[in-house]
This record gives sequence, C-alpha cells and structure tokens, in this order.
Amino acid sequence: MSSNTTDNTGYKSYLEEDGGRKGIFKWILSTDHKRIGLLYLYAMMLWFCVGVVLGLLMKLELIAPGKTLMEAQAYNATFTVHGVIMIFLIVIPGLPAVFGNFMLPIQIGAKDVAFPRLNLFSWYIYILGGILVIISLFGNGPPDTGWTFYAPYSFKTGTNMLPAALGAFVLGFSSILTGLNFIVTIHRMRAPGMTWFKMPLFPWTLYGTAWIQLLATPIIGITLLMVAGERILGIGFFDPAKGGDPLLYQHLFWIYSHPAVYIMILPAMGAISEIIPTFAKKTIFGYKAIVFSTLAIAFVGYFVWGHHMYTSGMSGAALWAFSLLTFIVAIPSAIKVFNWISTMHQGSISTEIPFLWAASFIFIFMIGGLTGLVLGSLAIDVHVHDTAFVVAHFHFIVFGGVGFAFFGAIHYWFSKIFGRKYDPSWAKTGWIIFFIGFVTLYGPMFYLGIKGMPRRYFDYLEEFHGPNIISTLGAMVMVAGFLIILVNLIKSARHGEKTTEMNPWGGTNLEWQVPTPPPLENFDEIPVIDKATYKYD
Amino acid sequence: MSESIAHHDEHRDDEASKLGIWLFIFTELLFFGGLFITYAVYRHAHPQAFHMAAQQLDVAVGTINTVILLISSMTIAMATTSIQKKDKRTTLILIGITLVLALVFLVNKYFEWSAKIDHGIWPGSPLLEELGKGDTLFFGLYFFMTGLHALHIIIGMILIIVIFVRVRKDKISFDNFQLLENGGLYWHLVDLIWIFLFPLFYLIT
Amino acid sequence: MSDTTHHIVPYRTYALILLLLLVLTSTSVAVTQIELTRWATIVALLLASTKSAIVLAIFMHLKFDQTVYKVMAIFVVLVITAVIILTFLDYGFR
Amino acid sequence: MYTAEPQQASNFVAGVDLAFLITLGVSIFFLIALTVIMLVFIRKYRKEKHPEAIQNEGSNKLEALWTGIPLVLVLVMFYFGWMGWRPMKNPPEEAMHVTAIARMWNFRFEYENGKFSDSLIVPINEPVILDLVALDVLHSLYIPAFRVKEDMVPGQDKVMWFIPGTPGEFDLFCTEYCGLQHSYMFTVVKVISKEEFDAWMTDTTAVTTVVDTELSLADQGWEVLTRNACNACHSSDGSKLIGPSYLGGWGGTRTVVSGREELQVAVDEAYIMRSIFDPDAEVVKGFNKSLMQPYEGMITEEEVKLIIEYLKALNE
Ligand code: HEA
Ligand code: HEA
Ligand code: CUA
Ligand SMILES: [Cu+2]
Repeated sequence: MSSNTTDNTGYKSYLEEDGGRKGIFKWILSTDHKRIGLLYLYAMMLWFCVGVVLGLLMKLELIAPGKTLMEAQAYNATFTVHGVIMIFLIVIPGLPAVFGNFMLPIQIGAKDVAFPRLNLFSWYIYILGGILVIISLFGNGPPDTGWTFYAPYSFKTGTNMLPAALGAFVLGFSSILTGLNFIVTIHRMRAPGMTWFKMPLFPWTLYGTAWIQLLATPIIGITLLMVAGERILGIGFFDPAKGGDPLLYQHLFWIYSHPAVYIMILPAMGAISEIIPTFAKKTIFGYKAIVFSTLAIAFVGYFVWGHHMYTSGMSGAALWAFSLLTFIVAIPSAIKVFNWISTMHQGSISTEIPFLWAASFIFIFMIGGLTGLVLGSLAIDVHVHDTAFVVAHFHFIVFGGVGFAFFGAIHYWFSKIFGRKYDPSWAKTGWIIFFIGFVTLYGPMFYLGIKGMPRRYFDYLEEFHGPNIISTLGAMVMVAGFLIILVNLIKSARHGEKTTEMNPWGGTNLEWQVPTPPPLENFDEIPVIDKATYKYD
Repeated sequence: MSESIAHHDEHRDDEASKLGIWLFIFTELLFFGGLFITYAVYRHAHPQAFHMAAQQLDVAVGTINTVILLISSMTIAMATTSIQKKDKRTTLILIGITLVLALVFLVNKYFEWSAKIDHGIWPGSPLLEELGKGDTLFFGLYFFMTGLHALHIIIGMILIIVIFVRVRKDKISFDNFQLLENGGLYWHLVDLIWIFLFPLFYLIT
Repeated sequence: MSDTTHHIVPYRTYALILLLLLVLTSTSVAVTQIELTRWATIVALLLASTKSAIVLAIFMHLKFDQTVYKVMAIFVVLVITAVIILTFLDYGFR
Repeated sequence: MYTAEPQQASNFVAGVDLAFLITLGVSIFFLIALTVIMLVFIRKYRKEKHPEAIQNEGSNKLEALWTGIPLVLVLVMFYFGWMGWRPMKNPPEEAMHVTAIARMWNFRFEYENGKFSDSLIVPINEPVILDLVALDVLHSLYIPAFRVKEDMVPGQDKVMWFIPGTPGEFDLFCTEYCGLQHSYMFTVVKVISKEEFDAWMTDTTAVTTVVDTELSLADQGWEVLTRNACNACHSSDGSKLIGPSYLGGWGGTRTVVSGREELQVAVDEAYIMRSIFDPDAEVVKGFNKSLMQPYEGMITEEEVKLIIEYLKALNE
C-alpha cells in the first residue's frame, strides 16, 4: 500500500488557489472543475435537507389515518415538491455534477473539462432552475400535480405548476450542457495512452449517462414547453376537450423520465465499481463486461418507457414490447452485480466505511431492482401500479441506490476533496443506523402495496395502519442516522484533521496519484498511461 | 508552478468545439423530435381534418421559404470555403447574404402568420374551436412548430451577426475559423428542420 | 491541437448541391400537388430524408469529417426512428 | 401473503398471483443467494485472513453464464406476466354492462336499466364489463381483491371486465392522482348472489336519487350537495377551496369572468342554475376555469331549487 505524502511546499492546492478573487467570488466565478463540483455539492445539500424534511412530514402525516398534521392540499403539494426536488434537483444532477465534475478530468488525466466556462454556466442554470422551483411555492400555492405533471390535471389545477414545470425545463438544460461537456471531455482529453478500454469505470458510466442526458432531456424540455403552451395559450395539445390525447403526454414524459432513472443509477454504479476493487485490492472482475453493460443499459433503457403506462390503455402490441424490453434491460444490471461480487472473491478485503456503503448498496440495489422486475411483469403491475409498492421500489432503487452510492463516494473521496479526515467511528455508527432505518422505512411499503394501498393518498383505511406506523418509525431512525453522517461530514470538512496523504486507500486510478488536495490544474505534466486500470500487481 | 495556473481555458481545440456543437445539434434534433412525434400521432388520429387544414396553407409561400433557406445554407457553407482561401471580402459578402435571406424568411413568416390571424386562426381562437379538434391540433402544431423554428432562426441570426463582426475584426481568419464553421453547422440544423416542416405542413394534404 | 486536415470544399460543389436540393424540392412540390394521396406522403417524406442526408453530408461536411461524427449522427437518427416506431406500436394498434 | 385474502375473488386472481409467486420466488432466491455469497466473501477474504489478493481478470465463460441464465429466467417471468394479463384484455361478448363514471372525486355506476348507485353492485359468477368514463381528469379504477386496475381517460372509451367469484364487500380505489380529494375517492364493490342482484335491479324504491322528504328543504339541499360531492370544492364556512364558498354568495353580487370580460352579476336563481349547468360560462374572479364539469343531466332543476334553499338558509 502506497501512502506517500508530499511535502506541502512548492504547490498550492485548488482550495488555496483563488484566482485573486475575494469571498464568495472565489467560488461563484471560478471555472475550476473541482470548485464547480463543490458548488453543486453545497447547493444540493441545501435542497436535500428541504426534501428530507418534506419526506418526513409526509411520513408523520401518514402515521395514522385521517388528518394528523396537514390538510389534503398541503399533503398533495408536499409530495409534489418533494418529488420535484429529489428527482430534478438532486438525483438527476447528483453524482455526475458533483463527483463527475470533480473526478472525471482527474481520472482521465486532464487539466479540466473541455469547456470550463460552459461548466460554470451550467451551474448557474441549475441555480436558476432551483429558484423557479422556489418561486412555485408562493402565489397561488405550491404545485399539487405530482412530479409527473400528468395532463389534463396539470393544466386544470389552480396552483403554481407552471414555474415548477419551467424549473424542470431549465434544469434540463443544465443537465444537457453537463452531459455535452463530459462527452467532449472524454473524447478529446484523455491522457496520452489512455485508450477507451484503459479508462476507469466511473468515467465510462458518466459517458453513458451523458448520452442519455443529451438525447432524452430535450424530450421533456419540449413536453414541458407544450404544457406551458397549453396553460398560457390554450393550444390543446393534451386537452381531451380540444382533441388532445393525455396519453401522449405520458408517452413523452416517460420517454425522458425512464431514461432519467438510468441517468441517476449509472454514475452510482460507476462509483461502486471504483470502490470495490480498491478495498478488495483486486482487479475488477470482467472490466469489459461492465463497460458493455453500462452502454447496454444506456441504450436499451431508452426503449422501455412504456412500463409506466401499463394500465393507461395502450395497445396490446405496445404493452407486449415494453414488458419484454423492460425484462431485457434488467440483464446488464444483473451482470454488474455478478461482477462486483466476483471481484470480492479471493480479494483481500478491508471493510472500511466506503466499502460498507458499497456492499450495502449492492444489497439495497438488488431489492430495488428485483422489485422492478415484479413491476415489469404485465399481470403483476396491473395489480400494484400506483400503489405503495411502486413507492417502495423507487425509494429502494433511487434513494437506496443513488443515495448509498453517493455516501459511499463521498466517504471514499473525502480526503482527496477536502484534504481532511473524517471520524470513522461516527461514520460507521451513522451508516448502521441509516441502514436499519432505511429498511424499516421502505420495507413495509411493499406489503402495503401488495395489499392495495394506493400511492399519493393523504388518508387511508384503517386496515393499512400497522405497516404505516412501522414505516414512520423507520423514517425517524433513518433521519437520525442521516444527521449523524451529515454532521460528521460537515464538521470534518471544516475542522477535521488535515492530511496530505495521496493515496490513503491504495487505489490505482489517477486521482490517487495527484497531491491531496489536488492543485489547480491537477497535473504538472499530463501523465502517460501505459497499463490498464485497476492493476494491483 | 504558479506560472501554469491561469488560462487553462484558453487553449484551443477546434475539434472539441466542433464535437460540442454537433452534440448540441443532436439535442436540438430530439427537441424537435418530440414535436414530430406529436404531429405524427395527431395526424394519425385526425387524417381527414389534417388533410383539409393543410390545404389552407399557402404552398407558394412555403416553397419560397424553403428555397430561401436552402440558398442561405449554401452561402454560409461557401463562407467556410472562402475563409480558408483567405478571401475575407467574399466571406463577408456570403455571410451578409445569409443574414439577408434569414431576414426575408422571417418577413415572409410574419406575413403568413398575420394572414392566418386575420382569418381568425390563432392558438386557442374561437374560430378553431368551431372548426373542430383536428383543425385545433393542426394549427396549434403549426404555430408552435413554426414559431419555435422561427426562434431558432433568430438565435442563428444572432450567432451569424457575431461571426460577421469577428470576421471583420480578423478574429476569425483562415487558420482560426472554427466559430464560423460551427455557426454554419447550426444554421444547417435550422435548414434541416425546415426540410421536414415544409412537407409536413404545406405539402402533404 | 489541430489533428484534422480541413478539406476545402470548392464553391462549385456547393452550387451543384444547391441545384440538386432545389430539384428535389420542386419534385416533392410537384408530386404532392398532383395528388397521389398516400404515396404522396411517402414520397414527400422520402425526398425530405434524401435532402437532409445531402445537407448533412455536404453542407455539414459529414462526408469529409472523422468517422465518429458519422457514427454519432447515424446513431441519433436510429434512436429517433426507434422511438417513433415504439410510439406507433401503441397508436397503430389501439 | 396472498392466502389471507379470499381465494379467487375474481377470475384473474389465479393468473396474477401465479406470475407474482414465480417472479417473487426467483427474486428472493437471487437476493438471498447473492447476499449470502457476498457476506461469505467479505468474511472469508477479509484482509486479516487473506492478506494477499489473487488477481483475476474475469472469465468469459462466467459472463456468458450469468448473462444466459438471467435471460432465460426473465423470459419465463415475462411469459407468466403476459399470460396472467392477456385475459384482462379479452372481455366476453355477452356480459352485463355497467358504466363507471368518475369525476372529481367520486364514482358513480349506471346500470343498463338506468338505475345508478355510488357503490358497484354485481352478481357473483357473472361476467361484468365496466365502460369507463372520466368526466374531468384522469382517474383509475382499482379493485385490489380482483387484481384489476384500469385508468379512466377523459375522451376515451375504455372497458375493463371481471367475473367476481366470492360474495362480500371489497375496496374500490381511485389510484390515479386526480387532485385535492384523490385519497377520498374510494367506494366498495358488493358481490351478491344473482337473485339478490335481480331483486335489487328491479326494486325502484332502492334507487338512491330520492331525497329524504322528511327533512327541511335546506337540509334536502345539503343532501344533494353531499351526494354530488360538491363539498369537496365548496366550503360552507367561507374558506376558499377549489371553488367559491357557499357562504356569502346568495342575494349579493359576484365579480365573474366571462370570456375575456369581467362582469358584476347578481347571485340569484338563474345564476345558480347557470353555474351548475354551464360552469365555465362565468367563473368567479380568482378561480380557475374548466375545473368543474357541467352537471346537466346529473342534477335536476328541482334539486337545484333545494340547493338554493340551502344557500338561502346558510346566508341568513
Ligand atoms: C434509479 C432509478 C431507477 C432504476 C435504476 C430503476 C430500475 C428498474 N425499474 Fe424502476 N422506477 C423508478 C426508478 C428506477 N427504476 C422510479 C422513480 C419509478 C416511479 C416513477 C413514478 O411513477 O413516480 C419507477 C417505476 C418503475 C415501474 C413502473 C411502476 C408503476 O408505476 O406501475 C417499473 C415497471 O416496470 C419499473 C421497473 C424497473 C426495472 C425492471 C428496473 C431494472 O433496471 C432493475 C434491474 C436490476 C436488477 C434486476 C437487480 C440486480 C440483479 C440481480 C440481483 C441478479 C438477478 C437478476 C435476474 C434473475 C434478472 N420501475
Ligand atoms: C432521491 C429521491 C428521493 C429521496 C431521497 C426521498 C426521500 C424520502 N421520501 Fe420520497 N419520493 C420521491 C423521491 C425521493 N424520496 C419521489 C420521486 C416521490 C414521488 C412523488 C410523487 O408522487 O409525485 C416520493 C414520494 C414519497 C412518498 C409517497 C407519497 C405518496 O405517494 O403518498 C413518501 C411517503 O412517505 C416519501 C417519503 C420519503 C421520506 C421519508 C424520505 C426522506 O426524508 C428520508 C430521509 C433521507 C435521508 C435520511 C438521506 C438520504 C441521502 C441521500 C439520498 C444521499 C445524499 C445526496 C446528496 C446530498 C446529493 N416519498
Ligand atoms: Cu380520482 Cu384519484
Ligand atoms: Cu421506468
């Protein structure tokens, strides 16, 4: 294990190099990809706390039938805003914007992304989208359409859905520009010698993700624009009274929003593929298989959107095709899981915090993914569609998958980013509590869904009471875990023990060969790559 | 080491910016792709009404606009040739023609739209409600898609004006003309979309 | 970094291409005006596709560029086509 | 977990549950197997016990194996899902039709003889076809015990069908989010014997439209309002919901938007009639158009008079 330290003289880290700017301008005017990554991180942390509070409020409301905390209108607004924030402001930009920005150029041996100014611009667009979402909370009241904005309700409601939809539209642009930047960076700026198949897996997943961002996001852009046209001009695209077809809205919405779930999960899988070999001290098993499965998910994932519409009245032919394709798209995910577990075989595993997150990711992801198969089956989905079962599925996979990977990633790269160490025992305590809370929170929802409790229900029948209580208790446990993790990270980022150790975990990729924290342009001299990644001999 | 700090965004990679603009073009194609799907679905649902409604559009105006866009596409493409031949004057003239043609296109569009509006046809107009669902959708799509296309023309024009100024100031020259080429690519995209809008709205009746 | 040799396309090529495009345009106008009903639709769309292929290849220099661009462009067209086909699996068989 | 419910509550239960058990079985098998393998690896190959990792690049044989086996398994799952679902799309030719009408936020079921009811009453062992009608926005009709669900889309004619197999009362939910009172949009299916059903069908006194004439006129008006779910959008205490409150309207004037103009209109009988039968013609300022459906044919003029009595009493 190499734990070389460099002496701190003679180089200035990106955190010290402020381009001669003052105060906050050191950050919001900097085009350094690392600072931009952190800008996203901070913005997301704020949003995330809002989203978590909203989630908790819903759970408190659902602890008992009838009104416990808020009125139906407030509840409807709560799950809408919760969904919009979590999906559009957190998990879609999530890993690519934070760790993609920070690590991608370093991992491929570049000094920055291809278009640094465009990169900063994307962040501003992201903030603008966030502001629009905030604006939607005032005036006629927060939107109450669900994050899916289904027509025709979405243009009949008197609430402020337009700013929220425009917010999502604007956020889409941010996402597109980030994707564009990453594709160009990967095509043009890989260090000499780094052929495509010598590239680490995290950049690979970012590459797949970027293509989805580029090719799927415009569809929701135009769809939301059409909804705006509908609301402002009354054109009638989706208004049955004027000949429009509400199902076409659903098609267009899911043409984006299904691929979007792979925007969320692919980088998460990439982060896991980084963490596991590092802590197993072993080459990743089946590198090429993982690469191809990434591309396969990105590609096939584009063509399964119809599985959100099994009961909407599509033709039998379409249902047949969509169900089949949905099952096919599960295969590449399965391949990844098998390869990760095989990587552990005959490794030399140290169960540090990031590894714990990665292993629990695999477990949670399997539950989320396998219940996805349940939903993909035509007969079963007719029964469980729009019930708590779906809510459980996507929390397991979105939040369990992306969230666990995110935490794994931040614990993995923490010292590289901040040049400080966190307290491992607190981190571990937080992880255990979080994990237990998570399963208790979302587990019962599967049962509720099978029993037939519909989603987006502010109130429910007495027969659903028991599991809801368990679930709410789970939420409280989980939030306790979350707070421990969060406080530990924030405290450590500000006051933690300083470190300049280049490679604390003994990783093999380039980010472990630059100083900690990295200098402004990452490398003095662009490295020349002559061997494959994840080599431990 | 501090000498190498600044200016990391100043290095030039023409191929990268070209790739960038291409990727952006792909996004735009999918953006309009969503509308083409919408069009196809509604045409499928109301073939008769779309047939009748399309006949109300003036093929002549549409054809003229098509020709205008095709010519402007050629002139901007020629500009990349002339700049490489170090012929600044011709370059400026070609870009200028492109701009003028773009303007003519917009003027045509303006008259076409006003004529429709004079006849009581605009999105959500009472007349359309009377005419029925097919017509509502057809003209809704017509205004939406051509409107969005016109918006792209305007964006393209702004871009080309910037390029014009830069060529004049020799910021774009025979060994540094990527911006011109990129602007051209964008302009061709506008043309590409029109190539489909034209038959869909004016021709197929 | 300039690892591409720019191919200078002669004016003549562009002019000829424009001519070709204009001919195709007038063909599609002519075909649709003489009412071939369903065939007119197909012909008009085929002509439009041809025209856009020509614009892509020559005006947009795909023909002279590196292969990546071609691969990407074809890929994107395939994606759009596949999406339309899937959508019509629904609308076509309702 | 399914066995707790009555078996064969409908003809689809068997197919759906079979698909479910197979899919869940395979899933649980993989979940447990892979988790156990992972835990064993983590224990067995931990650094302390296994300090030197044995490098291994991968194996094409294994990749093929774990592409192939899941592929076969998912195709099996797909097949059972498909088979369980297919009969749902093939309603029999001969069957009783019931029109299910959904609007914000209640269901209403109309029978072939014109009788209607707010819960779905069906005879056992007879196929029933529901013609789905949505008046305003998307709704979805879901009977968990029957394993059936279908969205109700305004402007589209759709059907769903089933053969109930167990007598009793089952929940019926709206599962497509449809606004404020979505979670209160539920009722029950009552499965009764053929004889009971026939008796119910022909029994005109049981038709639920008649208002209890024992009550005062104003109270009868309140009954009408409740039955038509008006109170979901209009309050009696002046608070602003989806539509204007009953309180403070009658006898005064209101500022309404009609087309593009703003008008002052007197709240009188004619106005109330108009706002019930053609709500979009004049919308009170500050409220949204097209949220309320015309109630022409659902509320009679006599009933409107009762409503007006209620409004009068309320505003006294
Ligand atoms: C990160 C996001 C994410 C991811 C990755 C997925 C992945 C999958 N999802 Fe999920 N999904 C959502 C987010 C996500 N989903 C969201 C947000 C919704 C709800 C939206 C809303 O309505 O609000 C949703 C809803 C949803 C539905 C619609 C439910 C309904 O509304 O009725 C369906 C139906 O098919 C579905 C299926 C799947 C499938 C088959 C996968 C597959 O990709 C899963 C593949 C993974 C595995 C299969 C597990 C690993 C493999 C093994 C352990 C080996 C063994 C495997 C085999 C034998 C095959 N999802
Ligand atoms: C990422 C996505 C995400 C996340 C994290 C959460 C978090 C939570 N969610 Fe959910 N939720 C959605 C996405 C998400 N949600 C969506 C899309 C819907 C559908 C909306 C709709 O129907 O329109 C929904 C709906 C939804 C409902 C259903 C409403 C209904 O149908 O009636 C409920 C009910 O209890 C709920 C509860 C919760 C709770 C208690 C939490 C949390 O409060 C739990 C606490 C969280 C933590 C303790 C920390 C987790 C950490 C990370 C994820 C990583 C950190 C990442 C960064 C900082 C960038 N959510
Ligand atoms: Cu009706 Cu939900
Ligand atoms: Cu999906």
